[in-house]
Amino acid sequence: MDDEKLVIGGETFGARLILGTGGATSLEVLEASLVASGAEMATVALRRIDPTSQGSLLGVLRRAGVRLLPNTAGCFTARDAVLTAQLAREAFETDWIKLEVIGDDKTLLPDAVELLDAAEQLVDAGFVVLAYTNDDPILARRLQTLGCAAVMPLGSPIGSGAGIRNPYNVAIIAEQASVPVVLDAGIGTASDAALAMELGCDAVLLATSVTRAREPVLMAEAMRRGVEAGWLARRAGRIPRRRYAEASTPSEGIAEWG
Amino acid sequence: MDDEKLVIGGETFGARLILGTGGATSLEVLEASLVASGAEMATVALRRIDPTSQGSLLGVLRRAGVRLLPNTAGCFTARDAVLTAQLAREAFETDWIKLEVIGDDKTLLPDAVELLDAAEQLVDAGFVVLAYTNDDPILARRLQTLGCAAVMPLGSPIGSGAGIRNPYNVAIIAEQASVPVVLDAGIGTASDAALAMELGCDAVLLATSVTRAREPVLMAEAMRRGVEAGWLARRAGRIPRRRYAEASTPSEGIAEWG
Amino acid sequence: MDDEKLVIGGETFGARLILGTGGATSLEVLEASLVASGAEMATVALRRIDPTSQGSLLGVLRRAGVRLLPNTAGCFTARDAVLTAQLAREAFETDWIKLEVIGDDKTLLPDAVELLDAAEQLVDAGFVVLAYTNDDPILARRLQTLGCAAVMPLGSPIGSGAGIRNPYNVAIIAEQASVPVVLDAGIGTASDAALAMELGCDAVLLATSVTRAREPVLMAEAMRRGVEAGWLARRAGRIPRRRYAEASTPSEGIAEWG
Amino acid sequence: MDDEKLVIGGETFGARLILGTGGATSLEVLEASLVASGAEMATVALRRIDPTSQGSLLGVLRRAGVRLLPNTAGCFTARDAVLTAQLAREAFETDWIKLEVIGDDKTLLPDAVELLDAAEQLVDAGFVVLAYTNDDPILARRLQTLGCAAVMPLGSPIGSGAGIRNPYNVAIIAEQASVPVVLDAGIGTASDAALAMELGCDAVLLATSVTRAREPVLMAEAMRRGVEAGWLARRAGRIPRRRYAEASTPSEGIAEWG
Amino acid sequence: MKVVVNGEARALHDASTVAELASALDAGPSGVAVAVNDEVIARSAWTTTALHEGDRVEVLGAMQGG
Amino acid sequence: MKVVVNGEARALHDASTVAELASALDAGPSGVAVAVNDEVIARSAWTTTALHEGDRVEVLGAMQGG
Amino acid sequence: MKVVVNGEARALHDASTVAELASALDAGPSGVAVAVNDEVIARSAWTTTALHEGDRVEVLGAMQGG
Amino acid sequence: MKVVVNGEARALHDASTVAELASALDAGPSGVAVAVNDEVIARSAWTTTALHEGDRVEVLGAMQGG
Repeated sequence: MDDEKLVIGGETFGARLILGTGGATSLEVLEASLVASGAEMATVALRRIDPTSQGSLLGVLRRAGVRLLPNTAGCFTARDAVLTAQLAREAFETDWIKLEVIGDDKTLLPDAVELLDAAEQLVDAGFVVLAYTNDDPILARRLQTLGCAAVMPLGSPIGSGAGIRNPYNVAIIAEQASVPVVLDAGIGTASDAALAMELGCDAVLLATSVTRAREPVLMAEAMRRGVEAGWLARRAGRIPRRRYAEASTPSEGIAEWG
Repeated sequence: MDDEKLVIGGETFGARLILGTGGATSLEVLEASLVASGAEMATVALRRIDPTSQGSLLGVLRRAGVRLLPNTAGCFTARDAVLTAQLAREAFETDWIKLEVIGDDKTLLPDAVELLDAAEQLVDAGFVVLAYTNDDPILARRLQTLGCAAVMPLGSPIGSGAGIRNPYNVAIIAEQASVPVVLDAGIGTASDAALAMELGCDAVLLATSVTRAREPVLMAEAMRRGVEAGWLARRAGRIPRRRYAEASTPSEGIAEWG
Repeated sequence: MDDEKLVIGGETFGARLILGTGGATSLEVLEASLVASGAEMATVALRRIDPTSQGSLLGVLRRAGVRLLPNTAGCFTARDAVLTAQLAREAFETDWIKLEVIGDDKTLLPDAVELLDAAEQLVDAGFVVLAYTNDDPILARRLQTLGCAAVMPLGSPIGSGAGIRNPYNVAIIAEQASVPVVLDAGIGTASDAALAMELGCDAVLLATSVTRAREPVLMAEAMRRGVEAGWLARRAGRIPRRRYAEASTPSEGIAEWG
Repeated sequence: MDDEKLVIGGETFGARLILGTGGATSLEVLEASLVASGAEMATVALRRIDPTSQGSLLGVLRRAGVRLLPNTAGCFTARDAVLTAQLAREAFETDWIKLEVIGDDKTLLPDAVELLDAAEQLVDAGFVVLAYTNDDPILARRLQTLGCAAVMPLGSPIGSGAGIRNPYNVAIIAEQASVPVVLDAGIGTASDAALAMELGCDAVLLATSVTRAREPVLMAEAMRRGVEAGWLARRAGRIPRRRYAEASTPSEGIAEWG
Repeated sequence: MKVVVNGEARALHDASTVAELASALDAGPSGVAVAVNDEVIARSAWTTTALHEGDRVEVLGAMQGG
Repeated sequence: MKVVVNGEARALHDASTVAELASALDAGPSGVAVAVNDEVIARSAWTTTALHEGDRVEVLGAMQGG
Repeated sequence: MKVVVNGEARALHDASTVAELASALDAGPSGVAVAVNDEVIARSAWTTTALHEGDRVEVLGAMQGG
Repeated sequence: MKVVVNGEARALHDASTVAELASALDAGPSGVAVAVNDEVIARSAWTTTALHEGDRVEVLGAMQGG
């Protein structure tokens, strides 16, 4: 395994699980979840500062030693997303950005047009763009062609926990990609994370499924192993699916009774 | 986790993956797979001895320190299964038996009638019976009532790698069971194994998916982590599935642009 | 189509939809639903008479010209089912019986052991037995061997509207059967009914999905067409499923632009 | 039903099945399929004329009395699609166009960027645009906002017969649409067509599943009924899906035995 | 005498038959079946089948179901 | 003069029009469209549109598809 | 003078700078970014960027998300 | 005498025991079970169990499976 690390934007990661921080009920739980998850990168949002409670989130992330991945959550236009990315660069001193440009409040699904526009601007401005996208293989290819460092198709809507609704599209995206593919949204449980890797994804990004689980730290550990399991299984080369049985015990040499 | 061990027939197991040995291309690969899987129990079949090549399979299993679980694979009647179990007890000095009584060569699906008959005879004869069954909750309850030490519903036909075709039935069996439930047949890849545990199973038994994978040892490791992942995830309490999105990044405090 | 009628127990049916009468909110709605469904057979239960309101259900069924199919709903033992069938024969002057022997109040799933026992007794007593069974191919074969006139596997639990949870098993049952296979339980909507026929079933029996629909008569019509659609589609021989696209418009002769 | 006709581009259709003509093995079979399908609109492609065999396709379509719906199949750019649409208008004297702009030869999936560009140009040029799109709700909304007369999301890749891979997205598109939604691509069999309507689509467009079926005319009839069944079922209001059973036969009044 | 009809106690005059009970319950000429003490009584035997003290009688008819 | 019709070289007499070419190709009174050098030529302009050396002509008609 | 900071009106003394505002808000040495009238103000320019009557100022920091 | 061992005819000297047959087949000290005419012969009884003309003997050992 050591020789097959994940490389995004020129940087190497040992872990293939990326943790989103949204939804954690306390910083203590978040910190323990980060450790349990083994994640080496975690997202952070940019919001108006609250003088009464600032600072410690960054402290937690620094102590965990993870790379910050600011996001543009909540942006509906390329212009807002670009502005948010620029401010994130100022605030967190990183060129990395998880680009989200959504088209709808109810589904939080990406808007292809604004997303492509923002991606182009940000790549031109030197950002390392990890683009949250829907599961459209053609759109994913366009994002890659524009210079995104990773394409991050959804499995299902953000926070829905509905898993991977169209595994075929995710597999097609992974087959065609020359940059890392990160499954980003919809993971509900460990088997979803494993499946994402088996379909060909290079990593999994998830937040709600850990932070809002009944036991977030336990779920963080579950997700870590789920991602590892799926990654190993893909490399191990699974058996084909059959309609009927295929005996695992040979019938040769079976005893015969009178 | 330490305080929630798997107990079957009064015996405690740290591992929740049980390995079937059928299909391994060599004893060396089998041994390495056993180690990678972390299994503490492994199945073995009873066949006519081949004077040219006997003995070493048991050596491998003894070195791996696993409990032997002889099976009655290939039996179509209660009578053959009982006879096979008795011979296995003689040969391997164990009362444990994986009871398979199948009704069909093509599907290898269990025959409820012969299965119940054999289970009753074997329980009466002091065997620790782990009964391979289809995913029928009523049949599973009958097997439990007869005194089986574990019920082992299939996910899909033996060796098919088709995963868990009816997750609802498996979940119902697990909900109702007072003995351990082992998913036994049909697992194709790691996410299937994780799903089995998430559905409520206490363990997973698999053979073909490891032994006939392109890289069996890697797949054994994948399965181990998949089972752990699913087991942890179930205990962690997953988020509910939703139709629409649920923002993981709050919209409060979002910047407003002119 | 004319030359491929459904034959059960020596009797020929033009319609492949059988209507269960349970759940209808009024006899008027039931009568209209029967007409809209095109059904030629309908189930009826046997319950303690209510002196204030007897008689008219049979009137409705007679006016609709359908064959009565009494059921043994609510029976948990072979003995109760046989007794119920005998009483039904007295009451309705028919040897036909929909044999239900359930093992559980919550799932209403069939109990294989009691079901087989009852089926054998009823066949011996000259009944035309249509046996409600789970989706176990081996059990279905046993019922057929015992002399049942039809095997009726469930798609999912009675009244659940959950569709066909294991289409593979239903297809295997249909492939192997030499008597008609009737999908009986779990149909929720018209596409489920069509799917049942496409999987190889010879007919569909449903009640709740019509009687408890918002508009029962409309749904009865929908189900009729769904069954016809699936039956036609199966005979028409569907195209194979492909992972990728297959152009329906040829690329030959496409214009070329400068 | 009479009072709920399908209206596209101001025109009313009694049939909710639209037939694509690609793949038919002969014009005779195509003509019979058209009749059997009940379609009132059929697609036609524009290709270099073949002096040896022209003319009769239009004759078939005219005899069948269907509205012509030229397509832009094979176009990869907005420019080619617009040019093709203009030529189709000249050739077939219709403003109606099925707009396809694909991004990939293997998947034939739509390219959102070129598609939107072409749609805008064609709407501006007075065309009645029926836009073939992927199952992206945000893209569908954009097409609607541009003035497309219908949005036509795919179920799965053209000609794949893989059915509706992401029913959730199709349902979301239908919920949000103010113009007709036509499921256009991927239908394999009648239950798929019924499901499309149940999910909320207003019509179904299909070609390969009929023209390449073993018996195209029979399948055309199956598809007609499947669409009707799904349309009726949606209006009838299906029962909810349940995990467990819900008895259709009441337990009140059940006999009690000693 | 007392019998139990469809789960409820009922007083009948002595020497009542199944036919008389059925008639008292308004059971029509068809669509009804009777069991006494878990034995099916054929309609043809209703007039000749006497009921006895303590008999459990089930009188069953058609109901929507299935 | 030489033009390219539907991807194949074709010799035409000088001053040929689109209408003449269409006629030579047996294009019927409807169902056919023509583009010259990527410009659509309306049917009403066929008789007045002259072709020139090197013109790329597409003559398109109905085919099963979609 | 009056400015709008994070959506709320706030009175500042004349000639206030971004740096002074940030300090008043307890913004730490890192993790905070400022925009004035939709323009990003680099931290290096905070001390030299004066605020003016009516300016819309966004002062943003890290929050859990994504 | 002739017996059938694992489906194949085999000649044994008269008065052979199960133990002698097992030994001839190189059956080790464990991991092997024997049935004669569908009856399980416990290992402890191998030396005292004589074989007879026509006996069907199954000598079974461990094989990968399940």
